[in-house]
Amino acid sequence: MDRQQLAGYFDYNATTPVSPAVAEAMTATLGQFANASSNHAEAIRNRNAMQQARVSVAEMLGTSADKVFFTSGGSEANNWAIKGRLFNHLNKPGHIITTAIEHPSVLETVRYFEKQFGFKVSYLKPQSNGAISISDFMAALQEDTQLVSMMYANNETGVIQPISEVAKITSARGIKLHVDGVQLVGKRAIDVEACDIDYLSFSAHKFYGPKGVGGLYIKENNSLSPLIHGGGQELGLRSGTENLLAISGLAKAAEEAKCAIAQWDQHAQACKHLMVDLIQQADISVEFNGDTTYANALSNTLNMAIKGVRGEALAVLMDKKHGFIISIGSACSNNKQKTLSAVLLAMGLDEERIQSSIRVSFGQYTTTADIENFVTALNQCVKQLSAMSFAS
Amino acid sequence: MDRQQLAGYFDYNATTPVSPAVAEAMTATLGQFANASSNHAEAIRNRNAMQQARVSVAEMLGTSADKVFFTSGGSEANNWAIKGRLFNHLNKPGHIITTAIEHPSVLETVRYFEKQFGFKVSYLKPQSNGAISISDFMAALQEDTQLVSMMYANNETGVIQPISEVAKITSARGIKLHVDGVQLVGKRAIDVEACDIDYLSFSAHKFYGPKGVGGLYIKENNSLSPLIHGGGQELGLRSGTENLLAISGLAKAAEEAKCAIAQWDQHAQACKHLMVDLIQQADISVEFNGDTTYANALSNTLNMAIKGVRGEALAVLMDKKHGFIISIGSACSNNKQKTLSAVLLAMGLDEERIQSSIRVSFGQYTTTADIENFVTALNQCVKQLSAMSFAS
Amino acid sequence: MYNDIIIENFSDPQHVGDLESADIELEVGNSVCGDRIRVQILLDDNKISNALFRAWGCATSVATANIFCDSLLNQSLDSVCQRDVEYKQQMLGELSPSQHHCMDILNELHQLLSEQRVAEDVANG
Amino acid sequence: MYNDIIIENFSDPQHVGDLESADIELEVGNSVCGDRIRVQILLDDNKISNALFRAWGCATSVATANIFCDSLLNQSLDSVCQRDVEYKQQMLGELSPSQHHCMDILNELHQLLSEQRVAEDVANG
Ligand SMILES: Cc1ncc(COP(=O)(O)O)c(C=O)c1O
Ligand SMILES: Cc1ncc(COP(=O)(O)O)c(C=O)c1O
Repeated sequence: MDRQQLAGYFDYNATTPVSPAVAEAMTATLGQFANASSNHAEAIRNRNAMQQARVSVAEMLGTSADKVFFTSGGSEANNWAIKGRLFNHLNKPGHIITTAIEHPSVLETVRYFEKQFGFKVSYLKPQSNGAISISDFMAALQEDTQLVSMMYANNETGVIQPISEVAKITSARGIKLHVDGVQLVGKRAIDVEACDIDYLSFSAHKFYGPKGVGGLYIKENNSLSPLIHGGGQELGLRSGTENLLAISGLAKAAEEAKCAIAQWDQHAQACKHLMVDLIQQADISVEFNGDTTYANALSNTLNMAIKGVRGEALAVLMDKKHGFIISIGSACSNNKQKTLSAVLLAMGLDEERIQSSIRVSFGQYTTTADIENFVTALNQCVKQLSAMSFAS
Repeated sequence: MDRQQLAGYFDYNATTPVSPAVAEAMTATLGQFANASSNHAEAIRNRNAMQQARVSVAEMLGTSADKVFFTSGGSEANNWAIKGRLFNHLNKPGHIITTAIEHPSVLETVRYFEKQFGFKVSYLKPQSNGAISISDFMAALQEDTQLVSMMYANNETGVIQPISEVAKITSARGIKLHVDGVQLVGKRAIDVEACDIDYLSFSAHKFYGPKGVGGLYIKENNSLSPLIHGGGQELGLRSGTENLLAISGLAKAAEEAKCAIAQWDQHAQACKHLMVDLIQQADISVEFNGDTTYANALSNTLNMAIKGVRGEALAVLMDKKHGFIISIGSACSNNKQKTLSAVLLAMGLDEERIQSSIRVSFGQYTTTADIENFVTALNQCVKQLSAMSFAS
Repeated sequence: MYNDIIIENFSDPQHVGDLESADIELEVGNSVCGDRIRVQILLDDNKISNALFRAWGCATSVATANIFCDSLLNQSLDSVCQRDVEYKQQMLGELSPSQHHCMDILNELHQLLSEQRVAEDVANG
Repeated sequence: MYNDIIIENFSDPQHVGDLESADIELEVGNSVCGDRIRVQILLDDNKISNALFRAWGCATSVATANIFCDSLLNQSLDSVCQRDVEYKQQMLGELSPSQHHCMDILNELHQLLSEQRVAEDVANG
């Protein structure tokens, strides 16, 4: 790993680098080509490796290996949970509850059922702190609610949603609950069995594993149709020749996460505190978007509006002048349209605030020195952009 | 690559080893973690690499990059083509033509539409030579035929199907044609534009690329709904963070295939001839299942029934005593059931013949010496098993 | 998939063949699988002095035949017929679901042997 | 995404500021994006002797403002107003779709300048 590249990387929520141990595990697997569904010795060794990987992931999630199903990533897992459930209900389309702050792989999928097949959908808006309120959730429930799909932690704000409360309600009423855990898994410990979740999606590349692999926890595997039919892999629920290479990377990432998750989280929390302190010392005028407390938000994420500058311009300057990579709340998309973050909009923020918002997310390779350099650069960039702007 | 392992590997149709160049390309990509959908320099470099990969695959297929869409493999591509098309027709389910010899990722998908959504399906049976006849196909066409899904080459027999004739008919009638090209792509040159194919599936691990990646050629990209909705990758048709690692492997495999395909094919054909000759010299009593001529079958595949032995027992003996890996036409599955190859059954072969059938498939790493050793071992094993059996 | 006991007994079975004059002959067939096994047994003073098989079937069923023959040598019919379930299970080692029918074959071989012994006792008694 | 011309002109713009007394002042705003640009111009004998801007907007629109100011220096109003489409396109370099609105901004700046010149001609004439 290129230390200099990592020093400037503040976009861990978009994707993470693979860890050295993951890279090593994958390099070692690259030559092991036998088809894990065949029956010769090498194939069986690969099948056993698959099973071992399933155990590693299960241990990270607090469940057993037979409830872990591998997919090509978080998007497939989200699509699968929703489609695998709702395609069984097309003859009697009912009501779905989701939120306005879901990842597009949930939102677009739910919209597809709404537009194409006549399901009714409640898109819950978060409070201004970025979290869905339980009373709003309760109010949205209907007689024929067939599925609830709610994320565990939001990718833009890091705000953690009240999943355990929701799960209590859905399980009491016999409504299936899908949780997009992509941003939480690998960052906070999770015990999926203790919580009454029916389906939980995760994605390796958000916690130092490779892209293109993830999975779905499925509590009752007869509750879901396959999204990918075929040769019967993954207990017949997800077909396709097993991608042992990627899965070996996922497994190693899961093992590392299981061991180090508390330590990573503490480190991230320390980085976050430091960043907030330094920003305040630097006298940059910021407003944080969404809750930033430990209990209510991921430790590695800060979403903030910086008064008087455009987030997009700030991000470009941070990148081109200082080599820092961040994400933004709004981008130009074409002449007729701008794209304002749907998450920040749903939180009720106004256009100007969204246009001046940036998302900073860090991880295990971020050092406190990186944080210091980051804020120094941020301060310079904000000053430079402010100086260009109209005298206020 | 382990030369000894390759020497005994006669199961290339199940999967292939990654080539050294593919492994190298992937190793070089392992550290390039930037999200190809982001906007900083590294991300843009990765996005450009994705585009370059698309060009490489397009050149192999004889089309342009904008018609190549990446997936997590052949199974997803097959599911996508069929579901992406038919989910648009649920309110008016019509007629589907497929064959009884398709891969389960087609067959199970089509059955799903038949059972769950009331589509009518014609499952064409091949002739005894393993190929579908055009007159059977013509006879199956109906007024409301909405989709034809037919494989290019069969995975068990290697028999090539009359796709260009079928394509002429479907395109004249405005019926969409999906072709499962997984076994042909990388083995025989293909010009997907010259042929009037609407959707063509392929999978990297069948031609020395990694598992878990493949794609779909789509002639008109508004003709298909996404199977995986979400963030809008792949022109909005297949969402999910781009798996550059696997795609870099696919691209290298496509480049190698484009250059070497004729050479590989000649080599395979020579191996096939040698094997047939040696088997006949060895006086092993075989009957080949399906056509074995160059024009009508893949050069790397031989499916044969060996009189008087069980294919399964033969495969185990070849593996355990001589280290040769082959596939079989029938396996015990449990006390109540045997699994006879659906492909061989559809060709009208009887149970005894199917139970004594093996599939041998080889590739670029197979040497003529390997072929010789293989037949020597085969001869020994057949003799040993025959000697155990009842005096005939 | 195939445990070591199965592999060894299948790859190099030591008890293949025909007896010129067998005291007992057992024959089992699995109608689903098409497996067919014949075992011939030679008795010497109520002890089994030789046992040979022929088989057409899957690897595990061939191995089962060989294991069975091997287990008979120098045993009394009595002791063979008294084998319990557990004993017979460990004869084949761990099996995957697709191999369980060979447990049935082994049981059937024992069963047939018991029946033959009774028949012989009756005939001799 | 951002070509080198845009990056350079955005990262280190040389023409930011206010003129004490400008001869011409142009102001454009993009209602969709919320971009706002003001350009002040000083004339010396019908040649442009200085041009400064202020901007609130995306990186490309800031760069556009700087590129525009830079392109004015020592030019006659006539020559600036005669620039054709092609010329203006190469001023910004290759743009991605999300940056095309900056081409509109550049056109608008030229357009406003032409109008002002006509107004001045009328005033002076
Ligand atoms: C909350 C959330 N869900 C789902 C996804 C999709 O996961 P993947 O990129 O593995 O398809 C992402 C990230 O891309 C995400 O942040
Ligand atoms: C004809 C055919 N189609 C589809 C597939 C599925 O491809 P994948 O293993 O990449 O899912 C295979 C092989 O597994 C195949 O042989």
